[in-house]
Amino acid sequence: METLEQTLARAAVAAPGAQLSVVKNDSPCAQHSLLVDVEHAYAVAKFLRDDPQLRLDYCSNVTGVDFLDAELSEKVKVKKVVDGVEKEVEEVKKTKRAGYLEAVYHLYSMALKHGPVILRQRTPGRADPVKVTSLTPLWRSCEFQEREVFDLYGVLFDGHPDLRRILMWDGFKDYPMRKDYAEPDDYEYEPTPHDEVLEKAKAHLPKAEVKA
Amino acid sequence: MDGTQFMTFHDLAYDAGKTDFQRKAEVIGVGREGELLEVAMGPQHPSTHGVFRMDVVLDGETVVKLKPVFGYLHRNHEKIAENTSYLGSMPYTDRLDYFCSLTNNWAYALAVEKLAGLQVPERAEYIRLITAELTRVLNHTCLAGFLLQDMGALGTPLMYAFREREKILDLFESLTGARMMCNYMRFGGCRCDLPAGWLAEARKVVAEYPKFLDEFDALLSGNEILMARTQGVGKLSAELAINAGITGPMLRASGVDYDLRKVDNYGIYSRYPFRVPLGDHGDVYDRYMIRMLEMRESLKILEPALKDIPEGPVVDPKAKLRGFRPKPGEAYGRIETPKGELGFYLISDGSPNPYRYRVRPPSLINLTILEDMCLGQTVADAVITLGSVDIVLGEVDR
Amino acid sequence: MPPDKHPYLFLLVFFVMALGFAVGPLLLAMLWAKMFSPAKPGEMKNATYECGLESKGDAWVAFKSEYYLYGILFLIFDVETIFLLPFCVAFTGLSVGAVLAMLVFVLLLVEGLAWAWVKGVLTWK
Amino acid sequence: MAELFAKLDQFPVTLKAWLMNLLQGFLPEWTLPLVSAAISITPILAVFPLMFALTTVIERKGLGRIQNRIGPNRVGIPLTNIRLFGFGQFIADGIKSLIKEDVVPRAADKVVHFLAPIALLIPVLLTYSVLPFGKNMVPLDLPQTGLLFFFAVGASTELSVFMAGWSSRNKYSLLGAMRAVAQMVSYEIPLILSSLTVVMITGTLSLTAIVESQATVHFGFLHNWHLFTPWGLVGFFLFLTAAAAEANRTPFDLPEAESEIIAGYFTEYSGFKFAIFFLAEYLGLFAMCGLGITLFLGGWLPPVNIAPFTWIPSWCWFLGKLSALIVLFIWLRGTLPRLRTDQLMGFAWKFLLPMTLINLVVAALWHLLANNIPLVARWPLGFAMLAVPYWLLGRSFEAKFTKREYRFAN
Amino acid sequence: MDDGLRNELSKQGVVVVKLEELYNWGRKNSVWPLSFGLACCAIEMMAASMARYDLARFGAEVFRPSPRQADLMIVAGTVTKKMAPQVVRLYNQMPEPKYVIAMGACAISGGPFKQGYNVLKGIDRYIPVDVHIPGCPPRPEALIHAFMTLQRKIDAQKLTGPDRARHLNADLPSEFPVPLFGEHDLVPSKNPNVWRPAVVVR
Amino acid sequence: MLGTGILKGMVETAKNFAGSYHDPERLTTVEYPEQRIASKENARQFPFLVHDTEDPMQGLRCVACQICEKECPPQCIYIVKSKDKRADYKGQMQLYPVTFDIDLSVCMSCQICVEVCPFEAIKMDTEFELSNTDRFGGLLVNKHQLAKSNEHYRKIHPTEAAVSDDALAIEVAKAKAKAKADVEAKAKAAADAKAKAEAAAAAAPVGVAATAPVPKPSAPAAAPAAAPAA
Repeated sequence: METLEQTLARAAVAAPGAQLSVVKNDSPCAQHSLLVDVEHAYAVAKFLRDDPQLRLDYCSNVTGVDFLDAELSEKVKVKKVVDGVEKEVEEVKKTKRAGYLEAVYHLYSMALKHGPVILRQRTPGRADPVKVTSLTPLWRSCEFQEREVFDLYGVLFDGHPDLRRILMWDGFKDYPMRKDYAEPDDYEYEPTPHDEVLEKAKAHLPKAEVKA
Repeated sequence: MDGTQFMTFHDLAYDAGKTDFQRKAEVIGVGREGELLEVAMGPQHPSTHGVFRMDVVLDGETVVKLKPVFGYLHRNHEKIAENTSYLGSMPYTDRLDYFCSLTNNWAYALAVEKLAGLQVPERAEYIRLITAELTRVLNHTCLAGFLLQDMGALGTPLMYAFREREKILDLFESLTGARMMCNYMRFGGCRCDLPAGWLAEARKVVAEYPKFLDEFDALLSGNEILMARTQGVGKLSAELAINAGITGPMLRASGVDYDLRKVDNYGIYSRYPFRVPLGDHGDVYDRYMIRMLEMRESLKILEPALKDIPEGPVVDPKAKLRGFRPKPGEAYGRIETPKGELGFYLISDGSPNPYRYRVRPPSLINLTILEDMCLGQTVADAVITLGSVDIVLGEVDR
Repeated sequence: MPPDKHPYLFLLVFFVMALGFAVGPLLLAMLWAKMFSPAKPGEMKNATYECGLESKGDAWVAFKSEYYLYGILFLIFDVETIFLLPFCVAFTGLSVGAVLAMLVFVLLLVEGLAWAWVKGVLTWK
Repeated sequence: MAELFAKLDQFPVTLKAWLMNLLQGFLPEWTLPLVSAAISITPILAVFPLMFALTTVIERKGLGRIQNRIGPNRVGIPLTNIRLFGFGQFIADGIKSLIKEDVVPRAADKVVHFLAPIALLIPVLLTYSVLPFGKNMVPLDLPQTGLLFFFAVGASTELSVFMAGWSSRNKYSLLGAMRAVAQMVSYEIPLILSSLTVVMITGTLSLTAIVESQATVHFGFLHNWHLFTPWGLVGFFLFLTAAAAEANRTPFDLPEAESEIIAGYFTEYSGFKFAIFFLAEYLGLFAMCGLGITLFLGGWLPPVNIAPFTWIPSWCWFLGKLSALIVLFIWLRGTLPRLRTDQLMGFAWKFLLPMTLINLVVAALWHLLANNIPLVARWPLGFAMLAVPYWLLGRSFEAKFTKREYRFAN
Repeated sequence: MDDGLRNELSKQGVVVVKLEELYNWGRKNSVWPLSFGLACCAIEMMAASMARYDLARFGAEVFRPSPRQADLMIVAGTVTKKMAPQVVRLYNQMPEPKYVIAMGACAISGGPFKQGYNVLKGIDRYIPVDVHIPGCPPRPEALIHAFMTLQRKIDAQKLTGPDRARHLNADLPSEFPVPLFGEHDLVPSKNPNVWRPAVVVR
Repeated sequence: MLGTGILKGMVETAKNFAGSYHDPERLTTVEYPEQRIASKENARQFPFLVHDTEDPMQGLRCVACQICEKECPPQCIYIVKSKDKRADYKGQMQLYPVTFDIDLSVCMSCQICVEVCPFEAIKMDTEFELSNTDRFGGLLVNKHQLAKSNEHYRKIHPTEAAVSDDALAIEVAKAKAKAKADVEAKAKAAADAKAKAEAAAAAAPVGVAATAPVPKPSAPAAAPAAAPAA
C-alpha cells in the first residue's frame, strides 16, 4: 500500500481545490491520518473509495472527537542574540488554539485487504454551526455512526438522509459527549462519595448532619 | 466492484430526499393507510434480544416499513471510560457484548498495546487465542439457540445451547473467577496464569464439543421447518454488505471473504490453519450455517493450541498496572469478535485517562441494513432476521 | 348409559353447566376481589399494552384482502364438504354409477383448488 | 374373572343407573331427564379439567426432561412440605389465577372481551357430549349427526378466538386474531375431509357406531382399527396435523406466537380469563385427540382381542390413548420450531387438502375393491397410491429449500 | 360479648388465617416472571431458568411476555433514563399482586454505570422493589436465592388488618407516575413518594 | 423426503428425554438450595478485608492507603483514614481505616481493588447469597462486615492464599532480616563503641563501665503467626 503522502498527492489531483494535510500520530502504531476540509470531503472520500489502487470500500469506524479551546505550549528553538552572540535558545511558545469538533473515519479495503486510511474532518469551531459533510451516501455504514456523532457531539452532517438523535431521546437538548457537558445532578444517595463527580452527592447530604 | 449501486443510493438520498427503502415502503403502502398497522416491537419484546425496538408498519403480516430505535441501553460507556483510567475501563468492556467479554477484553487490550507499544508474551498470546475461540464457540452456540427460540422452538435448542455454555463458562470461571464478566486481559498479557488442570479440562470440553454440534445438527440443521423458515429470508447482497460495513459471520454469509483473523493476522492466528466458511445466498439460513461451521473451525484451532501452549510468563513485566500513561497519540485496534469487527479507537493526551475512547460496535453497524433486509417480508421473518444479525444491546447502545 | 331421549334437552343442560363452569370461577374471582383484594384500575394499567410504550394509532384496522379470499375459499370448500357428507354416509350402499357421479363432483372440487393454485390465490402474500 | 373386569368396565354406567334409581323415588318425573343429563355431564366436567391440570404439570415436567432439566418438582400438597414430585403445581397456579387482578383495557370492547373466554370454553366442552369414552359410555349419542355436531360446535371456537383478539383492541391481539382465523379456517377443511374417509367406510356419522365398526377382528386377534389401513394411517396423520393446527399447538401455534406477537389474541387477558383460555385450548386439544382416537384408533377398543388387554376397562383404553396423543403433542412442542403464516396456509391448501382428497379416493377404492383384490395386495397398492402424491407434493415443498454445501476460503 | 360470639369469631378467625395461608401459598408457588431483560443480568436470568439451575423447579419458569399475565418483574440489567418510563409503564400494566426483583448492581443503584448521564440510579426511584440482589451480574443461584427471599416475603404478608400487603390496601396506589423525557433529565428525576433513601452522614 | 428432518429432530429430543433418567450429561440440573455446584477456586463475588488476629479490627491488613478507593472503577469503596497509627504485621507503624465501606449495590466484582492493593489486604469472597429486601440497610457493608480471617481466605482460594502468604512471609522475613540487621549493626556499633571505650579505658584506666544500652528489636506484630513458614 502506498504511503499517506502519496495518497494525499493523488487525492489532491482528483479533488482539485481540496485542502489536505497529514496529521501525524506519535504513538508506536503510527497510524497517521489525512485531514480534509469540509467542502471537499465528499470528493476526496469518493476518490478514496473508487480509486482502483485504494478501493477503500469499507468504512469501519466513525468517531466524533471534541477538542476544547486550549493553550498549547510548544518548545521552539529560536535564534536570539544574547549578549551580542547569536545563540539557539529554547523558548516556550504559547499559542491559543480554538476548540473544534472532529469526525474521524477509519477506512479499509475489503477488496484489497488493506488499511486503515484515516480521514478527518474538522469544524471551524465548537459553536453553531458545526457542520461537516456526511459520507453516508458513500458508505452506508456511516449512517448510524454519524447519527451517533450528531447525537452525542452535536456535529451536523450535511447530506445525511436521516439525521436524528439515535441514542438519547428526541427532546434531549445537550450533547453529552462533549468535554464541557454538565450532567444532571441526581446524586442524592451516594454512600461512597469520593471523587469529584461523586462529591456532588455531598450537596444532597442533610446539612445539619454533615460532620466536618 | 463498481460504484453504481451506491450512486443510486446516493442519488436517492440527495435528489429525492429519500432513501430507497423509504421509496420502496411508499410503493407498497400507497393509499392503504386504513389497512396498515403501526406496531412498536420492543423495547420489551421476547425476541428483540434486549431492549431494542423496531417500529414496524404492517400490511397484514407484511412489513412495509421498519425503523430501528436504539438507546434503551445507552450506558455511556465511552463517557465513563474517558473519566476513568485505562485499566478501569477493562471491566467495562466486559459489559459491552456480555456474551463475549474475553474478546472484548482482547480488542481493548490490543488497542492499548498499539497505543503504548507493548509486547505480549508467547503464553499470553496462546491464552488469548484459546479464550477468544472458546468465546466464539460460546457465542455462536447461544446465537443458534436464540435464533431457534425466535423461530418458535420452545426453549429446547436454547436449553441445549445453554447446557454447553455452562461447560465453557465453568472454564472461564475457573480461569478468570467470573462467569460472564471476566475482566481477564491486561495490557501486555493476561491477569493470571492458567490454574492447575485447566488445560486438561479445556481439552475435554473441546474434544466433546463436536458431539454437541452433531446433536444440534441432527436436531435442527436438517429440519424442514427451519429450512423453510430461513432460506431466502433476510437476504443481503455482498455489495450492500460491504458498503454498509457489515462484518463477522453476517458478512461472510453474504459471500465476502473477510475475516480479521486472516486479514490483520493479529495474535498467533497465522500459526493455525483454519478455513473461513462462506455463504452464497446471504440469507438467514446461511448466517446460521456459517456460524455452525465456524464453530467447527474454531475447534480445529483450539485443539492444537491447547497442546502447543508454551510455558512462560503471562504478562509483559514492563507493563504497569497502576499509573499507566501512554504517550500522546492515537491508535485504532480491532479484532474479529464473534459478532464482527470490534474496534477500539483511543486518543491519548498523556494523562492517565484516555482523551477519547471510542468503541466500534459490530452489532450496531450490522443493524444498519435491517430495514432493507426485512422489507416485504412478514413479521415472523423480521424477527428471525434480527435474530440472525446477532445483536447484543450492550454493544449496540454501549 | 342409554342415549337420552331428549338430545336437545341434554345439550341445554350441558350448556348451562358449561356456562356455570366458565362463569363460576370468574364470579369467585370477582368475589375475592371484592372482599380482599380491591381492583385498582388506573390510567396506565388499563391502557393498551404495547411493549411498554404508549400505543399509537388504532388497532382496529381493515383486514388485508387476502384474508377475505381465504374466507371465500373456505366457504366454497366447506359447502362442498357438506355436500360430501351425505354421500359419504351413503357411500357403502351406493352403486358404481353414483360413486362415479360423486367422483366428478370431487373432481370439480379439485379443479377449483387447482384453479386457485394456478392463479396464485393460495400463495399468501 | 372376566365378569369382574366387565363389571369394572361398566362401573360408571351401573353407578349412574343406581343413582337414577335412587333419585327416581323422590324427584318429580319431569326433572329426571335433567338429572340424568347432569349426572352424565359431571364426570366430563370433573375428569377433563383435572386432566388439563395434570397435563400442564406433565407438559412442564416433560419439556423439562427433554431439555435436560427436572421441571417443577417442589410444589406439592398445599401448606405442607410434601412435594409430590411437583404435581401440586397446578393448584398453586389455579389459586394464583383466581386471586389475580382482572385488567380490562380501557379501549377494549368490554362486553365482547368478557364474553370471549366463556364463548370459547362452552363449545369446547359441548364437543365432549358426543365422544364415546367407553363401552356404553357416550353422553349423547346422536346417531344421525354425531360427527357433524362435533365439527359444527367445534368450529365456533374460531369465532371466540377472533372475539378475544378483536375486542382487546391491541395490535398484537389483532394480529393473533387474524392469524387464528386464517389458520383455523384453512385447517377446518382438511380436518373434516380426513375424517370423512372413516364416515365413507363405516357409513355412519354416529361416533359410537364408528367405534363399533372397528370392533371386528382380523387374523383372530387384531382389531380392525382404521389406523391399520393405508388410508386410515395416512388419514390419521393428516387428521393429527390439522388437529394440531386447530388447537394452536406447535408447530402451528402462530396465533399465540410468543416470539413474534407477545401472547397473540390473549395478550390483554389476565387473571382467570387467561386461565380459561388455557383451559379451553387444552380441552380443545383433548377433544380433537378424542375424536382422532374414535375415528382411527378404535376408540375405547384394545388393539388386540386377547385376554389381558380386554380386561382393562374400555374407558382406560380411551384415556390411555388420549394420554399417548398428548405426550406426542408435548414431544412435538419440545422439538419443533414454528411455521410462518404463508407456509402454514400453503401447507393447508397445497399439501393437506390435496392429500385428504386423494385419501378420500383411496378409501373409496379400498372399499370398492374389497371383494376383488385380497388384503395383501390392497395394502401396498393403497399405500403406494398415497405415498406417490405425498412424495410429489413434498418435493414441491422441498424445492423451495435445500441442504446447502458451503465453500471455504483459506 | 358472650361466649358464643367469641367462639364464633375465633372460628372465623381460624378460617381467615387458613385462607391467608392458602392465599400466600398459592401466590408464592406460582410466580410467573415477565419475560423482560434489560442487559447483562438478563442472560444470567435466562441461565437461571435453563437446565443447570432450573428455576422451573419452583414453578417459575413460565416467562410471560405480556405483563397482564405476569406476577413478577425481574429488572435484570441497567435501567437507562430512556428506558425508565417504559419499565414503569410495564410495571403499571401488571395486575396485582405484583412483585419486583431488582437484579444486579445496575438495577439497584445504577451500579458501575451510575455515573453515566443516561443511567437511572436505581429502579426503586420510581417503583417499589421487593428484593434486591447485588452482583454484576449475580450468579443464577443468587437469583434463585432472591426468589426464595421473595417467597418468604410473600409468606409473611397479611391478608387483612392494617399491616396487610400493599396490593390489598385500597388506599395504596397500584400504579406509579411515569417520568417524562425532559430536556436534560427525566422529569421528575425520582418519585419522592416511592423513594425515601436512607440518610447518609459523612 | 418431507418430514425426515423433523423425525430426526424428534429422535434427538427423545434421546435427551430418555437420557435424563440415566445419564447425568442429559440431566444437568443442580438443585440449588439443597445441592450446590462446587465453587471454583478463582471464583469471585465481592471483596472482603483480610485480618490476621483474633480481633478482626486489630488485625486488618488494610492500611487505608486508599489506592483501591481511587482505582475502583465504579467507585464503591469509601475509606476514612485513622489519625493515629498502629503496628502492622511487619511491625511498621501504619494508618488503619476508621471507616471502610463498600456499597455492594454498586460493586461490579471486577477485582481491580484486589489487584492494586499492595498489602494483600483486600480479597474476593465467594459469597453470593446476599439478596435482601432492604436496599439501604442491607447492601452497604462496613468494615466489621467486611473483615474476614486469613483462614477464610485460605479456605476459599487456597492457591492464591498460599502465594499471598508467601509474599507476606517474604516481606516479614525481609522486615525481620532488616530489623535483625539493624540490631546487629547497632550491636556492632555498640560493640565498636565498647571496644573503643575499652581501648580508651585501657588508655585511660578509669573504672567506668561504659555500658551502651542495647536496643531491643521491636517485636513484629502477631501477624506472622498466620503466615506459614515459606
